Amino acid sequence: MPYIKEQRKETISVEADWDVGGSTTWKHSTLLREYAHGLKEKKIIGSLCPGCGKVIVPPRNICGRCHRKMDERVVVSDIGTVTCFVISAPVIKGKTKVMGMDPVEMGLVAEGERVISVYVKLDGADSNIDTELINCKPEEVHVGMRVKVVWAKEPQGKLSDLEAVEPLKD
Amino acid sequence: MSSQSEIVLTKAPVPLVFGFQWSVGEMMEKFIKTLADKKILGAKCPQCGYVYVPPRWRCGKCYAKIEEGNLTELSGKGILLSYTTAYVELDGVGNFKELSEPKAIGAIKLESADSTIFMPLGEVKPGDLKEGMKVEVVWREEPKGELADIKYFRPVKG
Amino acid sequence: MRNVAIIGCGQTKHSGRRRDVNLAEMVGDAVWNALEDAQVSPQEVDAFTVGNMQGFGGVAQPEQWLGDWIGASGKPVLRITTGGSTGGSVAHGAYYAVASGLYDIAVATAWEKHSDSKEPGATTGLSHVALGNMLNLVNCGVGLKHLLSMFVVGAAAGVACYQAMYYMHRSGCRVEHLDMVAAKDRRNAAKNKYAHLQWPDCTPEDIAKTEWIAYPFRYGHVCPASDGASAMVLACEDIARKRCKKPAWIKGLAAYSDEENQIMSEGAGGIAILDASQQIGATMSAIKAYKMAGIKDPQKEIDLAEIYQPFPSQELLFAERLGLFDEGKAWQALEKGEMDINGRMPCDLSGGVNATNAIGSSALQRILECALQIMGKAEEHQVPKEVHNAVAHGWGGATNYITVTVLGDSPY
Amino acid sequence: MARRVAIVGYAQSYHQQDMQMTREDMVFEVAKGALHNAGISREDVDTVITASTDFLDARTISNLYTSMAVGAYLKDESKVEEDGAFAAYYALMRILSEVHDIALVEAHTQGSVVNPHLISSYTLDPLFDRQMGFLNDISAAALQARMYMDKYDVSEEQVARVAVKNLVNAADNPNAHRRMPDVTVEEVLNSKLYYDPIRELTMSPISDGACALVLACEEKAKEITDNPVWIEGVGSCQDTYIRDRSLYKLDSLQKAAQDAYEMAGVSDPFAQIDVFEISEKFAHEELMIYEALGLCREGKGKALVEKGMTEKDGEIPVNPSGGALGADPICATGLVRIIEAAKQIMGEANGYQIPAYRALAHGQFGICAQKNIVFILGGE
Repeated sequence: MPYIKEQRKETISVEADWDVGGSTTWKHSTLLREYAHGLKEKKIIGSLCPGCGKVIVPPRNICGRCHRKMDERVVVSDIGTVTCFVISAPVIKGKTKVMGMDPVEMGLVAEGERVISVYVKLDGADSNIDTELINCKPEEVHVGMRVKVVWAKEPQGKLSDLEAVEPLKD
Repeated sequence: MSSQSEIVLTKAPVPLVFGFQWSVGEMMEKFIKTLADKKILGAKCPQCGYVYVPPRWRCGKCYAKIEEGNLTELSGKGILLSYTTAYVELDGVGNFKELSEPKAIGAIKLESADSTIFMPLGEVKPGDLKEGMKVEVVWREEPKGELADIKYFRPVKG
Repeated sequence: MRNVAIIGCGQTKHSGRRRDVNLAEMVGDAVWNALEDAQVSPQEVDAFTVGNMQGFGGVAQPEQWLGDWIGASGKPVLRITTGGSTGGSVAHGAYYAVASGLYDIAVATAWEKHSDSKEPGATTGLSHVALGNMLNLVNCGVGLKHLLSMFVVGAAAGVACYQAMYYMHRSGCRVEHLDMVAAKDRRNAAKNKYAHLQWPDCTPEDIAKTEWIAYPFRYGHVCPASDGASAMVLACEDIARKRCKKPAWIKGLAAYSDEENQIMSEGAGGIAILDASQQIGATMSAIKAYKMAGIKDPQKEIDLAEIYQPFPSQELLFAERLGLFDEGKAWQALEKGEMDINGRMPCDLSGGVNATNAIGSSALQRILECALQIMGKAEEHQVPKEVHNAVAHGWGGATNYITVTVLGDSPY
Repeated sequence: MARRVAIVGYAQSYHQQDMQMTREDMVFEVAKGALHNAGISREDVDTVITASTDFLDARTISNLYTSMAVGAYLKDESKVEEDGAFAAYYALMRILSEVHDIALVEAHTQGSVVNPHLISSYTLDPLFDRQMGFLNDISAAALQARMYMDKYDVSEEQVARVAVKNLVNAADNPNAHRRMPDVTVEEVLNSKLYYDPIRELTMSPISDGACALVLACEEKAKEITDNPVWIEGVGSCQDTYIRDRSLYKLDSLQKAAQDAYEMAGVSDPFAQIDVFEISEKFAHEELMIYEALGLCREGKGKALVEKGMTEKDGEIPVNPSGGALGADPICATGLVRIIEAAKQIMGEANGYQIPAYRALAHGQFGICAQKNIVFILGGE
């Protein structure tokens, strides 16, 4: 691209590492684990704010609007509506890299496939989950599309139990 | 403030290390490269006369601009302003490691410089360290123009 | 209430690699340029506000080391950081320092030096934002495929992709409009000697030739990671009137945060209650800032805007949120050339963040650019009309932090 | 000051070594607690200023995921990336400017997330001092301590007595982390040596903790409480980087204190201030702080300790709460000092109350206390 190029002297560098992984212990709540465990029974757990009645999936701890704890749990539907979608460029072996990994080589995506990432508002929830839309052509996805969760064959209580969503057939 | 929820401790399952490479700028580049000749450069403020080690182009005291011509060669000798003996060392992930051999660290003012530099001390027992002691630089055997060329400082004999 | 004005501006040339200087020298350059522009001696400065994103450059609390380089030793120094909006927050800090009556002259400076990180672009800092959350996801058995879909679409663009889709769905704006914005900003940047991505005759067709990242973004749409610093001198009314022929007055400001559109919360819990293009925080900030500035109809009273737009969709979206165009109509105004230098509401004449993104400094630069236009010092990209009022915008966090600043050629 | 501003509510956590609580919950509880203490709701708040750092929180944009917890949703919000006392200072400026009337200030650090001493080494000049590899806040403090002690002939016992005073005081403060009612000088001198002369008990502990404060302008303060604590003066100053400053004294604190005294009309701090809450990250620093605050002449800090003048029942009590040696949740430490000083004036320091009409609170940040801030607080 014909950007204006500039030439500049470069001085030497000195270096140091920042070992984030080794030096840090993050403290998290057990909420996400609770949510993942629910998936084993094909239950999608959300937290209910006793103040405004909003349901958040996956559950979170605090409702900022009401400034109170969301201690109540509810189960929401595995059917929902696409509120937003993003379609990737075709995934090409040797070209598309995710954290150094090649998704085609790993057998996660077919050569040339366009991954559709969607925001889905599950029925009964007020927030969106982000997941992948499968069994759908990129041309066919639209906002307002009704979709259903695709469950893992043998749910294990992991986040991966909620594999993706697919168009809901009536 | 009493309710304490259960928590999960999260550690990285794989190494996660970010690297940094800070460009040093022209004054500092000169300083580092000149170490190869076993020389320590300072920068003398043309206005207030304060001598910075390592050198820099702007005086933090009187704000005058310091030019390359204000670089001045220092003797590599200085006096010990303060010292400490380290019994522990922090590793790269924040654990204090006990040192089998305590290490001495000094705060040193080089001759005709005003900045204090912080340097390892060698060839001296911790008990023999004294404020005001004369110290001198000990160079790495084959200096390459890196900061590591300064091996440590030791007391001046005699 | 004490009136506060910007009386001097300074910045460095921005580029992908400022390896000729070290961090302290780079920030020093910007501050000294600002002091010189304001004709204020460093001894006269009462207080400093500073900021950058420390994870990006790997130096914690860098002002403690480089304070001497900017004339800040022996002075109050306040470090303020809020992610992408850091620069705006730093400028607001300097405003409050003077408006409080505690200080008469304050310097605000913000910077980023991306090339000091070994990882490309802003990878280190950006990944550190949600690293703990990502690891929590991994520990709870997130599928590789799911991570992949997040990254394949997200890559550099992340949540902005979704935000753009929401906005486009709502307003009817199309990808060709994003091409037009990007081309305009790169052309504008070519007239701004401090900008990074400068492309003098860039056309929307040129942008359309670049590859897709993920629909609706192409590589030609995305901001660079820049090295650079910017600084401003703020002063109380007495001093501003004495020292500066045409000070740029800060008439209104606000920084309301809206977390309900965040995509993730602590520990990777969900939020995304609202779509990321709603930006209630921006609407509220604009309303408050205009009210403080006595502006009733921004479409009529504002002469130009500097909008924080790492991605072109954001220029359109936030222009609407700032009340500069009717809801959903910014792209039509763009088509008519209203956002160009000769248009009704010139936007990002500097090229904006889309052309220059030294993250910490980006939101401060928006205010600085508005000030330059009011002071008539924008040189080649000076708008050919009188600027009475201008609005500057900053955006950060995970779509939640906003800074809005209204500037004018008179304090009233 | 253009307006009078008062402290009208506060809350702090039980600071401890490894709090079994997420950062979010910890922040939520103190924010909620401070609002409750003031008897106001989130809706009454105009602006929210928090204090935390990206490195210490191990999250870039450290405030990002705590904005909701602190109650900043749709509020004019900002974050100060240093000690919480600076957040209070920023909130004060915001109220003085007349743009805002009520501010919520929050500060936190969980030292258990990442060793703050490691992070301190990241604050060094990356081109030189950080490359040397041995300098951090403790080793630098050791060099400072040695220089100060040699120059003014201060003994290790005298420094240990400072630690004993604060650790014993901390025992009366339920919020403190290191509470040692029976600690002795011998015990301090026998505690683990890190960098000579800095020992485990002469440096602050690594704590998890948070605190929050509500500030209000005069008219609002009078509506909210009958017992406001007024901010009478404030001063802040950053010293030169460690290479180019005098390590044996705290010039920047001296300047900050002078500014604060001048604003509050204090000409003789010894006589006019009843209690001091200071952030001494190391025991020797407390002596240096006495001197910089003008409580004694340079080098005479040891005499105040020798004579027991800074004990709880002394003429100028310093750190009846136990100070930073009692608990050091980095970013919260200075703000906790403001809270503790305010508690003394409000008469709410149960178990360690001192009759006080005017108090001084001090916060610091950076290696060898490079940055300092002083607040003078007073009752009606």
